[in-house]
Amino acid sequence: MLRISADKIYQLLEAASAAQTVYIPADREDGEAEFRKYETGMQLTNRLNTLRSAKDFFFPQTENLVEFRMDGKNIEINDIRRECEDFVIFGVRACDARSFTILDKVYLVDPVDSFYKSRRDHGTVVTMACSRPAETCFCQTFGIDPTAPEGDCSVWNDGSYYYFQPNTEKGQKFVDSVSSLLEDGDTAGLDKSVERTKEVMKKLPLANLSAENFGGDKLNEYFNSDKWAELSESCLGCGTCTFVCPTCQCYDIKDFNTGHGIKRYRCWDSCMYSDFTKMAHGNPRLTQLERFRQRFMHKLVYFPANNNGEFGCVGCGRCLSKCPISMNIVKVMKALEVK
Amino acid sequence: MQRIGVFVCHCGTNIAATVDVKKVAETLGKEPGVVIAQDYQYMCSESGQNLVKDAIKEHNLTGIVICSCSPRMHENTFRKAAAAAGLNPYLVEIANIREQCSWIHKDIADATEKAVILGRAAIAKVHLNAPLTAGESPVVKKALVIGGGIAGIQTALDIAEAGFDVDIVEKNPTIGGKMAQIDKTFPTLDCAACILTPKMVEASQNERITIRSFSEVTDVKGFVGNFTVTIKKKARYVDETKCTGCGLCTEKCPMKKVPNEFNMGLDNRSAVYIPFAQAVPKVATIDPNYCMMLKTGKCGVCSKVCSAGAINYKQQDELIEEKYGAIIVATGFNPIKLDKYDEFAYGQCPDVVTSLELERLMNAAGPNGGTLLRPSDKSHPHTIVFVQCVGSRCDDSKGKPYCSKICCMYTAKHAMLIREKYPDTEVYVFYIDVRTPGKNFDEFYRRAVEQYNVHYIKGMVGKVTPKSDGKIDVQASDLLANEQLHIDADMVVLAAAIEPDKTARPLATMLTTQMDTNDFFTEAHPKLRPVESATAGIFLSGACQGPKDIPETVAQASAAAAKAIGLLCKNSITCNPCVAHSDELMCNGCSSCEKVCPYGAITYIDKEFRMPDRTTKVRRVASVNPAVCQGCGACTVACPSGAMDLNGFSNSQIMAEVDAICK
Amino acid sequence: MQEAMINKAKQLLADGTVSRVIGWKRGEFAYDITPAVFETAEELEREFVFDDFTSANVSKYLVKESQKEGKVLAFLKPCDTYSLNQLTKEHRVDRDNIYVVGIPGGPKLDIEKIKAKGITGITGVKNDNYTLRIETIYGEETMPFYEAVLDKCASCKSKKHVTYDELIGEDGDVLESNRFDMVEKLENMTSQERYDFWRGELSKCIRCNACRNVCPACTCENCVFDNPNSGIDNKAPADSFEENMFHIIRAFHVAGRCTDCGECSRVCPQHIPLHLLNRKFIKDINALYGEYQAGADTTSRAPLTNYTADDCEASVVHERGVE
Amino acid sequence: MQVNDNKDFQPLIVAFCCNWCSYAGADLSGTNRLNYPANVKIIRVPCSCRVNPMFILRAFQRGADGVILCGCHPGDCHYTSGNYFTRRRMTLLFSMLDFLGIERDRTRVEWVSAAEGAKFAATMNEFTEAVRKLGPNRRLEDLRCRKQ
Amino acid sequence: MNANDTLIPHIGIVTDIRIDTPDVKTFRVEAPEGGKVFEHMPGQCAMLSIPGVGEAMFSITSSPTNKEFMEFSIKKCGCLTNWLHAMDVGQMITIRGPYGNAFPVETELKGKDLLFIAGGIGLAPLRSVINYVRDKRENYGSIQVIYGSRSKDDLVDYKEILDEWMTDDGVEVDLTIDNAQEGWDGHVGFVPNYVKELDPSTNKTVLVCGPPIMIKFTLAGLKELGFTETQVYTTMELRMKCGVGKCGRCNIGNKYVCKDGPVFRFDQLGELPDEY
Repeated sequence: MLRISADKIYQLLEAASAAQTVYIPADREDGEAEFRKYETGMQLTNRLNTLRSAKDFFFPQTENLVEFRMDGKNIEINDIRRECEDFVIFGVRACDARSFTILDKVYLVDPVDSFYKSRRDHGTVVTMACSRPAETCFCQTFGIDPTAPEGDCSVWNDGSYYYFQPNTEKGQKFVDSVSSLLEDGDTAGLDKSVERTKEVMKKLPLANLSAENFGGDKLNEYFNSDKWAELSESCLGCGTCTFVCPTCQCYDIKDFNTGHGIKRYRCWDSCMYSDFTKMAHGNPRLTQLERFRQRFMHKLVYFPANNNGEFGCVGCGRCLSKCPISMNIVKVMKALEVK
Repeated sequence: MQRIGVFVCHCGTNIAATVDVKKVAETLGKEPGVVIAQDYQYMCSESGQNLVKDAIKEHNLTGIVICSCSPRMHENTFRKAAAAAGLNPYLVEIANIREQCSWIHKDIADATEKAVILGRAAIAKVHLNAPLTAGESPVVKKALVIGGGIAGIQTALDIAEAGFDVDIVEKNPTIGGKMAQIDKTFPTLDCAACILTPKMVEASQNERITIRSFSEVTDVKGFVGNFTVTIKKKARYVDETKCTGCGLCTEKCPMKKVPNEFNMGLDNRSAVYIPFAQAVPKVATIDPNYCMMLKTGKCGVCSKVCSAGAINYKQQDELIEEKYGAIIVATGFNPIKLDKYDEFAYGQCPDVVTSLELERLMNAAGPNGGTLLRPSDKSHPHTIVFVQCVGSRCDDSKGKPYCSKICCMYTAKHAMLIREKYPDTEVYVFYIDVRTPGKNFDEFYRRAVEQYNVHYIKGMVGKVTPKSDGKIDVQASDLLANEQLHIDADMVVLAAAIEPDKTARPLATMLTTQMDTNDFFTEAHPKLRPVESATAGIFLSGACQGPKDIPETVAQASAAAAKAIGLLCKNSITCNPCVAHSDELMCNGCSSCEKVCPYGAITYIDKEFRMPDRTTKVRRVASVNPAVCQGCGACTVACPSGAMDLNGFSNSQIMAEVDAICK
Repeated sequence: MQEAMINKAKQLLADGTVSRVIGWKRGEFAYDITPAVFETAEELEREFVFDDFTSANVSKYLVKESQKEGKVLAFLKPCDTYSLNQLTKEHRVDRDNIYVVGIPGGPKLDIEKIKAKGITGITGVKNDNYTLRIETIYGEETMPFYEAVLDKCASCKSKKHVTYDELIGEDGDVLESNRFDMVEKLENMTSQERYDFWRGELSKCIRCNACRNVCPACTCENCVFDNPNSGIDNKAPADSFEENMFHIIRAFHVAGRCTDCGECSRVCPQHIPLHLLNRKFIKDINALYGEYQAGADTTSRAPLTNYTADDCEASVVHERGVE
Repeated sequence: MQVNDNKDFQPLIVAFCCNWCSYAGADLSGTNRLNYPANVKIIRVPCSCRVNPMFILRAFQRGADGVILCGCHPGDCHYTSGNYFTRRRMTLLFSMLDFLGIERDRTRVEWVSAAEGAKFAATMNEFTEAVRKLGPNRRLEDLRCRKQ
Repeated sequence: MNANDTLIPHIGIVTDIRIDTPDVKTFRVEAPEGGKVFEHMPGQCAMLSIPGVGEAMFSITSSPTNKEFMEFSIKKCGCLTNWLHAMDVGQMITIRGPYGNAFPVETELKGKDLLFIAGGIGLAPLRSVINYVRDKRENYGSIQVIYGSRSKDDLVDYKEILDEWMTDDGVEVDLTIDNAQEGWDGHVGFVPNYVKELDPSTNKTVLVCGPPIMIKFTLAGLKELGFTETQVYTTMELRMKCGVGKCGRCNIGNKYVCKDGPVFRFDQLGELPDEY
């Protein structure tokens, strides 16, 4: 397999960033990791994953859709869409890589969301296999193998070498752009490392969490479960889980009057918010119970119902660490599960 | 979408010389919602107003913007014009392009641009204006005067004179207040009783005045024009309607050792008593703290001697509820307690007295029948020392920070009266400075010094020590001579500071009026509205607002009456519609708004809400009384949820103006 | 302590004093504790927990809980009692419907600080005489207890319970804390430095509203930021201005009402030191209008609904600190 | 501090004036023909205590370079106590803006009575000058609102 | 970049405004170059907006057979609708769509006897179907319209009902108002009761639209008369933003009203969770 000695990885990133913008997971001042534009001297993080998911690259928290100019009774529409430039996200974990295919099932189905598509078309996802999973990890529950991440190009690090395996044309293009630095080599070290990781995964506290009893076929049973009241009673109704979640994809469309025109933009929204479904004449989801239920029903039941059984969760564990009151999908699954 | 008319005034050349008014009209005409924009020579003239009225009708306008002089000048003019044309007057906004534009800028381009922007801001605001209707609330044609001293009596007489019913609530058995206790008045030295008691009689005989003596206000609800007041009529154990005031019971009462408050405790009265001979109402009162019958059930002498059968030992306190349109506070003052002033030996030595006690000692109806004798041994005092500013103008916590205002003059009066009557008595007055700013005041003071040879010494009395020989050693400093003095005095008179009556503060809470830190009622405006409280319908009479002498008190009493009459004359009050209102659905009931409201216009109610899921929930929410709210908007900012907003100056209106200006 | 609390709760449930108990419920791991309502002795036995991670302030839940039928037992740490008092003062809770058992306060632990040491795969955390023994799937790690203490506990202002119906253990005192040190440090920076500091922090904001939704002072029926008619509603920080505005207005709305419970910073997923904004207001209020601790009582007038005629002028801002 | 003193920069100033004192004071400075820059725009409010911090932030968002609040002198408030609340609120708000690194000279509270036309004009001149020296408001603006 | 994105709207010009009732107006919208902005099927919706004011989903009330313009009957009930009600002819608006499914006029409804039941503004989405089937009369069986409102003045499209539908041979129109009123000699009473009184044949396929409470009682009444849920269609309204099932707020269970609806048959609706 193509590989590069671990001490040369920054040469590779340097070379890649000469051709297009490269984002890598790097440490920020408070010790958390986030994707940052690679610049010379920047270090890859040692943290397992970034605090926020990588979905921003394709579905940013806010983006302008269209602009209007109002003049008396006339309206002028200004299509401000511009083709996105090529970029690479390096070091995406298996869970986040899977989240992109989940988002694709929303944004790339007819009618295609051109804003999302443009970014997706121009972004190359270079993934990185995990070697030190955390206690909050449960990607296995959704059939994700963290030692074999998807993406345009998969990368492994066994401590000595980084191994590269392009999976798509874009991935191949990325590998080609740094091919002069790569050499063909054996994978003995890698195999051992993957083996080790697989052993660790068996020991993870959530290793045995199963989603097999969830899915579209028990829709009303789960919807009407009497567990929701207790599960949702301490939910604050904030959007933390939604906003750190790699698969949450709801948005709101708003107009901003700049004084000389109207900018129509969309921004992330959360089904946990009390005004999410509020209408002039009422709200079908009046209490936090309904809103809380919606979020988990969507991930565990509605999404699979509409997408051949695929779940709307990738087990990245972000909501497990970030929820202010430590309520999360794992607790919900365990409490709710009907065998 | 509104239909807005814009009218740009030239104001002759006042505006047109520096602002290109045609261009302003033309530019504003293109703003969204503007259907007509015109300019005119004098918009405020009759023809100008007609132009506006015609445009309102012709274009079916929903709002108008006048670009002209300051709204302080002609806002009302144009509001009336709009109303005449059938447009709600509160759908008018003024862009001030004269005082705040053409008059201060010289460059035509700058001024024109600014005029356009000011016009835009007004248009942005008028887009959000809502029609407002001034509410009306009826006025109960009756006033309540709290306090029956000279201030209360004067106010009541004036109001009654104007033809309105008025009640006086007095906590003591008789009206008259402090003035009834005073011997002579300065600077004329006429007898206080001679001028006061006729007024008391007049009040009692006026059929529009009801005197509720021996009564207290216990609760006030409502608002301007419509107060509901609960009055506690304390049991006096004597049927007022039957008692003839003959005084037989007071003579026969076996319990004679009750300190007589009217004479400042300098002598005694009986348990059943009439405070003084000219009391109004002249009705006996039984003091339950001393009456043997009420305390032990044994006696009943008064009942036996009363031929009118007026004594009723079973009488109970009675609560009376009355409605009033206006309330006048006349709770007056008291001298402060001097227990903190050990250095003056008050309380240790009976010959150290306060000025008010001296009044009684010198009064013909006083304990000594008008002869000034030392309280201790009833001897004639030969040396008397007056100490000024006892507790006044203090910077420590013992006294009051303010000047009590009347002491300089009454001390001069006392000194003069003593020297007049007892020329062998030496009188010393220790003062910080002598304040005599009043008609004939300084002349009066000078007479005391020059004609009556009263020894005025600028300086402080350090210590007053009773001596074993019955004399009193007064240690003082003479600041002008810069020397220490010792005076062997027979009597010392302390000019105690005066303070508002203790009943004032709880009353202020009931009335939701403001008080300063000294418990004087705060007037609505210190210069321009000195006899009104900030709370509509509550007026201030006399010393409850600040230290005052009698003529000032009477003047303020009449002024308060005039203000009250002005209110009572109206059948109803037109309320300013630009008042705060609370969106009950958003209100948290947190009380922030209530705390910043200077008028007590905000109350809380527990309101039942129908929730969207068809359950009901009772929540505490704020409710603004539009008759009381004056529309300052303090509450709107105190409210964290944004539930409170102000008509005519709403959050969205002001923000729209900001946006338009910053565009 | 946990045992004593469970027993107390069971006793109060059994004798009918209360019908519900609000406390904390154990989670999947050693640290993921959720506030919860318990109604039976069995539930308490099974799930009630009180340990180094039970840091959540449960007083805000009492807004809803105290409106329900029957009395609720709330276990409150000293800092939580300040929040409850403030809520009582603002008529947001029905205090008569709450039975408060005061329990000792922290210091509580911050799992993020443990994780920041690179410790992962955590399966257990034990306090062994102020050394933390952290079991992980990668072996045991240790770290000093005080290095993992929550920031809000490290600058604890008071160990005193300002309201309670009953105490378990001794009551403490108001402490001399160092809580204004960081505010002061910022005040001594230049304006540009402060601007850069806050831009760095506030630009991290994802507007998840966790700070607002956890805040016991933020109990509005309808928050201005959710109200389309307020003119400042927004769901995402679409511009740096909106990041600033949200936090300025929020801090202003809780000024004089914030008890400095520190929950805002604890829950911020982006680790923005939001408590500094509130503390700045508290520090200013103390310095300019006299010491004031929100929640210390239920009757005092809040500094922003009060005044004196000789308050300082706004220009005082120009006269202080570094330009 | 930049040496460049922004000579050509004309700052936009929003002035909130209470109806009873300062708005009348502004009128008086007009009556007396006392000049101040045309970029000062006045918004009339019933009392300075009507001014919500939201309005001030809004002005900066929309492109104002300075915001000044004018009200009756303490003790002279038409509504008795409004400006006392204003004073506390604005002191704290301005302190917070300063704390966030917003230039402190961009905000001000000034008490101007109805008789102080000259003071009004002088205050506006002085304030405009102070803001002009700071240059355009960049720290508290909304880029979306910047004029292209 | 893709040529089009459904989130980017088109311009429409309001060419006519008709006042239907005190709070309902019908707006005629054409493309700036004339003609319709886009084609649609009966029951489909469009997103109308005044930028800066708001954007909302409205049923297209004109029939697809109308080739010149689209119509929207809009009740005044909020910020945007207030604005729309205040505008004049010639005003531009933005419009995007069509969104949602349609009544199955070309499939299941074909050849059927049709019963339309509407209450108040609920007539708006049905009007499109009614006029469609009137225009393609040969494809359908009998047509009956039961329509009720609070009062005579609240009957939407009253003029069209009187002038066109009632004069149309194959259409039976039964009107009712809630309370008796001067100048009204027709039926008085609530729609659900009127339906029961009229006792329509159970072989009809029913399309019902109106306030939720009316729908609830009408459905119950129909069941009493022997209708089954599979015979009854309705159209839903929930909070919508994107119109294409992506923004995530208008779902009932796994169905998005904007994409999988707004037209549902009651048996389909019954399978979904009770959250609407």
